[in-house]
Amino acid sequence: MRLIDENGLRIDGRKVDELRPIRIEAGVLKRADGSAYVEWGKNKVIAAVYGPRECHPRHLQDPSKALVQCRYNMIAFSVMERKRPGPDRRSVEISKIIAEALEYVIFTEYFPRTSIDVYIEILQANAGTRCAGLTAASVALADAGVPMKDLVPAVAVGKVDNQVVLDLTKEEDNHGQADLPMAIIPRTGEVLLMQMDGHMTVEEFNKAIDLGYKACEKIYQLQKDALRRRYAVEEIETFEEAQHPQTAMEE
Amino acid sequence: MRLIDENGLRIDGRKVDELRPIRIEAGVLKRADGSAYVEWGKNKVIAAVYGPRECHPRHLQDPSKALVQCRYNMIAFSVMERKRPGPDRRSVEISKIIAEALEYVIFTEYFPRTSIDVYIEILQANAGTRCAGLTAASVALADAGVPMKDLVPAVAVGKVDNQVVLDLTKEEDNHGQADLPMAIIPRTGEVLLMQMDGHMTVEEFNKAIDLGYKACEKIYQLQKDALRRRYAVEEIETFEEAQHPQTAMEE
Amino acid sequence: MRLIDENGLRIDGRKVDELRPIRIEAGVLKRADGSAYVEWGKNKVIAAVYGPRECHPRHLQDPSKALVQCRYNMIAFSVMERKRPGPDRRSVEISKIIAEALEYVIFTEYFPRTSIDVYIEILQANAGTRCAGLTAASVALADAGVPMKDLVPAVAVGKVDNQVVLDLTKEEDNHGQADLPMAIIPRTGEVLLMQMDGHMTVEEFNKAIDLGYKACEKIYQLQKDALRRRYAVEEIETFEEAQHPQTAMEE
Amino acid sequence: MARSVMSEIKKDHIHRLLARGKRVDGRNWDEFREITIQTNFTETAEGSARVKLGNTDVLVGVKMETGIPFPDTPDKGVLATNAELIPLASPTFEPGPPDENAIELARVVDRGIRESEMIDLDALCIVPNEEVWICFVDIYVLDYDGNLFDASFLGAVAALKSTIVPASRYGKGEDFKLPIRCLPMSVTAVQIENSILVDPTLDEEKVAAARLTVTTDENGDIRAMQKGLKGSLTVDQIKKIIETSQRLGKELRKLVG
Amino acid sequence: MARSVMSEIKKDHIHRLLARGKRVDGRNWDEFREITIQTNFTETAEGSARVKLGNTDVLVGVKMETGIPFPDTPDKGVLATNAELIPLASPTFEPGPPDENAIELARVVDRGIRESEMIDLDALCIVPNEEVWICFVDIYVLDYDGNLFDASFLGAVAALKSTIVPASRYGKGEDFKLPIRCLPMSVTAVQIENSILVDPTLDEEKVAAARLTVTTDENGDIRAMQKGLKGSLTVDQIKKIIETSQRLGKELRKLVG
Amino acid sequence: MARSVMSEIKKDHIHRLLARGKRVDGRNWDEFREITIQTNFTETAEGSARVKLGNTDVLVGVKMETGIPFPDTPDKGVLATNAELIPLASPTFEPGPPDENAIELARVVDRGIRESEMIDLDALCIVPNEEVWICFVDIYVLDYDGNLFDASFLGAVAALKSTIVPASRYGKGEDFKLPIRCLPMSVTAVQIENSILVDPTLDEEKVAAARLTVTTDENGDIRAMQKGLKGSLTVDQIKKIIETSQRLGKELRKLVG
Repeated sequence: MRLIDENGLRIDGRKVDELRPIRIEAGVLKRADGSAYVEWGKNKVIAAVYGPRECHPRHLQDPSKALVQCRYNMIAFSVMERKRPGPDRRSVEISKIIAEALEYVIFTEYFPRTSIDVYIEILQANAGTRCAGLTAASVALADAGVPMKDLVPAVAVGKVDNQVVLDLTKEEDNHGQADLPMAIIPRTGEVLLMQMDGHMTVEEFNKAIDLGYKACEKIYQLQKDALRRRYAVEEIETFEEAQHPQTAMEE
Repeated sequence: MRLIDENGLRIDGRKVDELRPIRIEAGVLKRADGSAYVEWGKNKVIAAVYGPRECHPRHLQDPSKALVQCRYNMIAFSVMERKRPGPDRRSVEISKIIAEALEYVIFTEYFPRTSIDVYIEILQANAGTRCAGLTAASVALADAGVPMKDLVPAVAVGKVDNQVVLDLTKEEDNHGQADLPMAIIPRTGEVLLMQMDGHMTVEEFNKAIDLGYKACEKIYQLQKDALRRRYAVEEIETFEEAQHPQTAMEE
Repeated sequence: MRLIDENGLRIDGRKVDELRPIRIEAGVLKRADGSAYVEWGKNKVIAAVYGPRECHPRHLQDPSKALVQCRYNMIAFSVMERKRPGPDRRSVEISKIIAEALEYVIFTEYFPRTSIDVYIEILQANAGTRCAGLTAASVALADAGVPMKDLVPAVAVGKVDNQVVLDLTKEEDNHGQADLPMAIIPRTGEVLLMQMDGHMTVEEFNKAIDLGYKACEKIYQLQKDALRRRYAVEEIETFEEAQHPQTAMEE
Repeated sequence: MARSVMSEIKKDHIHRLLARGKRVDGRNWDEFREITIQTNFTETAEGSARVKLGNTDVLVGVKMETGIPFPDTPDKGVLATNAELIPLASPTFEPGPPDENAIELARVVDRGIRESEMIDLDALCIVPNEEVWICFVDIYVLDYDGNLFDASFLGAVAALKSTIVPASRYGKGEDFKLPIRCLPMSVTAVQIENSILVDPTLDEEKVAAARLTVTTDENGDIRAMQKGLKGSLTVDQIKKIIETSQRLGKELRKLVG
Repeated sequence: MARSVMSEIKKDHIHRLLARGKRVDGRNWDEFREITIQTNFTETAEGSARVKLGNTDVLVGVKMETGIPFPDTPDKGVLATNAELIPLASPTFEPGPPDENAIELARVVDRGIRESEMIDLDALCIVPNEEVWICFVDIYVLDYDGNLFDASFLGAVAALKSTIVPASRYGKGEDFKLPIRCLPMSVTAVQIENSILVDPTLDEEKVAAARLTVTTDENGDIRAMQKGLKGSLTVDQIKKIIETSQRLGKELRKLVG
Repeated sequence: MARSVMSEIKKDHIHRLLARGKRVDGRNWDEFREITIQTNFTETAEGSARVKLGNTDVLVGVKMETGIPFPDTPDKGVLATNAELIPLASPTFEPGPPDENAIELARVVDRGIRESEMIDLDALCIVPNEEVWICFVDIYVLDYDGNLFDASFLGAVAALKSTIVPASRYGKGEDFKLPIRCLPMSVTAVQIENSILVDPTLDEEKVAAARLTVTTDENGDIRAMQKGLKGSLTVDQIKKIIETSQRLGKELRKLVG
């Protein structure tokens, strides 16, 4: 199966260093303290944040900082073969590494004994859902007003037909040679999430990292744009909201 | 299938009242508060003790004494047919009767509100694992410095080819007529653990009990020897340990 | 399959508005604070009440009233095809709606921070078990001395061979057209439980409700009779009980 | 939901308005909130619908698989309905397997679809006794502001109506539309101090004494009912809700039809 | 049962009476409480028995199904025993899957039946390697006043003895009585301050140091034993309990035979 | 591990030494602890290895069974990796099904074996679409003193290399050595205040900001990576760890080869 044609174009017409179309919307849910929706190629992802709120069960409370918990979940019909509801081993691992990545950027020491809960639901999946989910989650955290060092853009780089390629689709992932999801802090360039499986030489790895950084910068802009749009809208709505204020604390 | 030959010898060459080779080693793990390793024929068993330590969850705390908990577990590849990880009904029952037997010899009233946790892992199984496990557990308790009335040697007696026979192997157990695991307190002769399944007349039972007592005395010596060796070694190591002391409480 | 013959009689010889034979006995268990046994046609149901007692886990405690919890359960051999032990989705739903119905008649505000636990075990099932269970449960509550607005009789009405029919058997339920379980407060006529599945016109529904009310009145009498018999017996036993008093609090 | 507590101020507000025949959001007692239905939201599903009922947001998807029929219905397809109250949708929803609220929701939706015979299950038989289509209806609540029953039911009906059975993917001939025989509709109302309110918001549900869901078919016949919450209804209230369900069901049906 | 606490007064009472060789309810040390056995209690079971042992009340049912044999016994039926300590029976029983107490109970009953070869499992083979009868023995404790081991074992034996294998329902020929080869009996005693008491009540179990259950067959041979509780027995005590089990087993057998 | 707390004194000690370029146990930053590998530890396994990495002690076993292939790889054997952090090994490990730490460990080891194509899964096909060999790799941690990733990976590689497929026991011809194509090696390092330390002890892991595991093959190519812990790495640090993994991987390979 040939995934890149003689003109260097991929099955969906993209160049090797081109992202799929990405749309980010902040503040899409009423009940959550913060939320974001991301459409990324054929991925559809929604993220919600609750907290800082009282941490249950209590024995998990940390007197020095907030606990950051994450649940990444694929809904039953987000993939071609129906996924039985409930966490599988893959989603447990992804939840763990996303929580670890987010904890670093949140000023958790401001909110001792609380928990900050991040929920990521994959409504439609087409490769790259952990990166789309993490991208959405940091926007949702900002939407919830949780103080952070920076937003966290994420993207997967891969290897297909012996070429290093940005942002694999499901087809490319299935028939490709390597997958390397990564997330960074744009302001400092630090790497927060990195996994790899497949086969890459060190040279290919170095090239992949470069591609990933450039893409993360673009995604970072989209994240900021989404929050700016949300903020602009909010100013208009503020008066109305003030009439019947409702906070999560009241629930 | 003939399990005892015309000379009264068993498939592995033992006499009917002969134990398999037993090797006991105390203090084999660094992290646990006490531990022991037992090789008993083709059985390989490791036991660890944690505690007395804070009892979780709290509602299990007993204000008058320590709670003794035991987990007996066979690892996945300890038997020919892979055992799916996690407790099955057999291991739940064995854990219960081992905990009950150990509770009687521990001075639990010295440590109110704490728990003393005994973990027994069967690394390789060949009949008699509960007895090997209990034998290892009481050595591990002593290694942990938990005050006890006595050590608890245990052994299974059985019936094979219409004869009462000591310390069955897996083959003898599978094709035998009865199995009778027992554990005693050597100093007083009290019975702490006793189960039986199969078919025994009362006369055979009486003979079996006698065989079991004699074997328990031998196992008791091996337990004490293991602790003496451990103690001797420890004296040598003491100085070094004092340089970087490390206790479970710090974890 | 014909379920009503030319004389308007059903397979078991009943008329369309006739109940199956019902026998109610209060106070059938020693350990429970209150109990009742109901035989209703081929249904055999036992209900027990514990409480008001301390509510576990604590975070479920309500400082303003008692928590009413219910567990409806069919035992493994209560149906022709063995039911695997443990709650299935059907029994979770039934437990919920029975608990909701009972909560309304109990003066829960008298017992803040406690729980009142109702256990219903279906020992033999033949359609109408949730109604028989709720009928038994309110008698068990009265037997436990829990103050209530009223007893709660329950019955199912249904539709069979295009006729509205009272108190379906398993055969009628399996081949019938509709099932409508209901429970009322006889003193006020309020409806506490109502479910329906099948196909009914509004006229049929109105007719069904009327049938159900009349039947509930009869069941209400049987409930009161059972408690009167229990009370009469208790007076005789009182002296003896006083010799060795035993309350649930002591356990 | 046991742990959800409401400020006394908000409760009083609802009660005071109701005493004057009004609702907090200005609706009539028999008025639904604004409804939007987006079908084919999820491409990976054989059918799907996202329903917004005011601020309540529910996504329902249908997946079709082949499998073995139940022994007592060897020539019928299988309907399996599941609901997930994911913690994303509300601070009172907890992770884990469906609790009693999720199970009740799934079972009430399932009964409405099953008892109205909406799906022609006979047409979903491939080989009697051996292989049939299994129709999984999965309900995900994304944002919870009351009346999950109607939002989920509307989503399920719309998702099923849009479902294409992927027969070719399974080597079972050409794809075909899921055979639908009718469009049942469910209408839910609550009783608060003897007032009846259709399509309750979350705040209204919290102060409500009783809830009744009535599912009717195109003829106005009753196909399923479920009373809920820890309070009572009078027979007259039940009859009023049934009548309302028949009437509003017709309006709702137009949104899907 | 870990959380069950007993008043000190009641404990002292038991101890003081024992010191004078007496039991709270006036029984001799080797005397069972009143026993009633009602077979065929549940029509939906293939066999059943409700046993009352004083205030202890246990219902045991047998269901027969066809299934695949275990690979190592391809020509034998399967016995599966389960016990449920349902919360209806005691304030110390909690809902949920069987805990260690329920598992121990089920396994001890199972061993007594299995090791005595009470059921002719060979006769429960339908087609070797392919299809055999599976015999489910389900124990439900309804009222808990001690000595669940003997009440359950008696119930299991009586239920099995009354069992009709429903072969015709499964298209496997005519119904037949479950083939029974013998009637094993279990007798349980506890040790309290070196006294041995047969058939302990719940209060006696709570103050007991050790428990021993001995299952014997018609010849008085031992088929299964289980020591329990957090205390010890001497060999002489064990021998005394074995002898008592043989003797009382004969009496119990008459109740079932 | 969330509950594990470390004395401030110990933390300071590590930090102070690191500031002077030293480790508590005197090792260089790129130095492994003493390693011992005992293969064929467990006779009941088809292959096994007990690995001690300093005080970390891990037992890995391989069991081979026949089973059905995955539909998307009908002509390949199946690899299934599981890790158990049993409470015997650490006061912070709790009984119960694998938690997120155990699952991450198993999945990272699995990826290293799978992505390096160490096992020739094609050679484990018996009948395409019907029957293949399933290779279970079970990791048991016996004593936990840090760097479970490398100890487990080394154990898995050594156990697999020693595995004999028990074909004769399953009536599938003669036994044969599990076909191995290469020996991948994993090297793990942590970042503590911008120092990189290979093969961290438990104390070092507790103060570490970030962890990176890099699995390389015999050509030095990267086959799997996993960043962990709640901190960050710079790209230069990542590149340094990759280079170190290539270099030390060669040394480790000699221990197994």
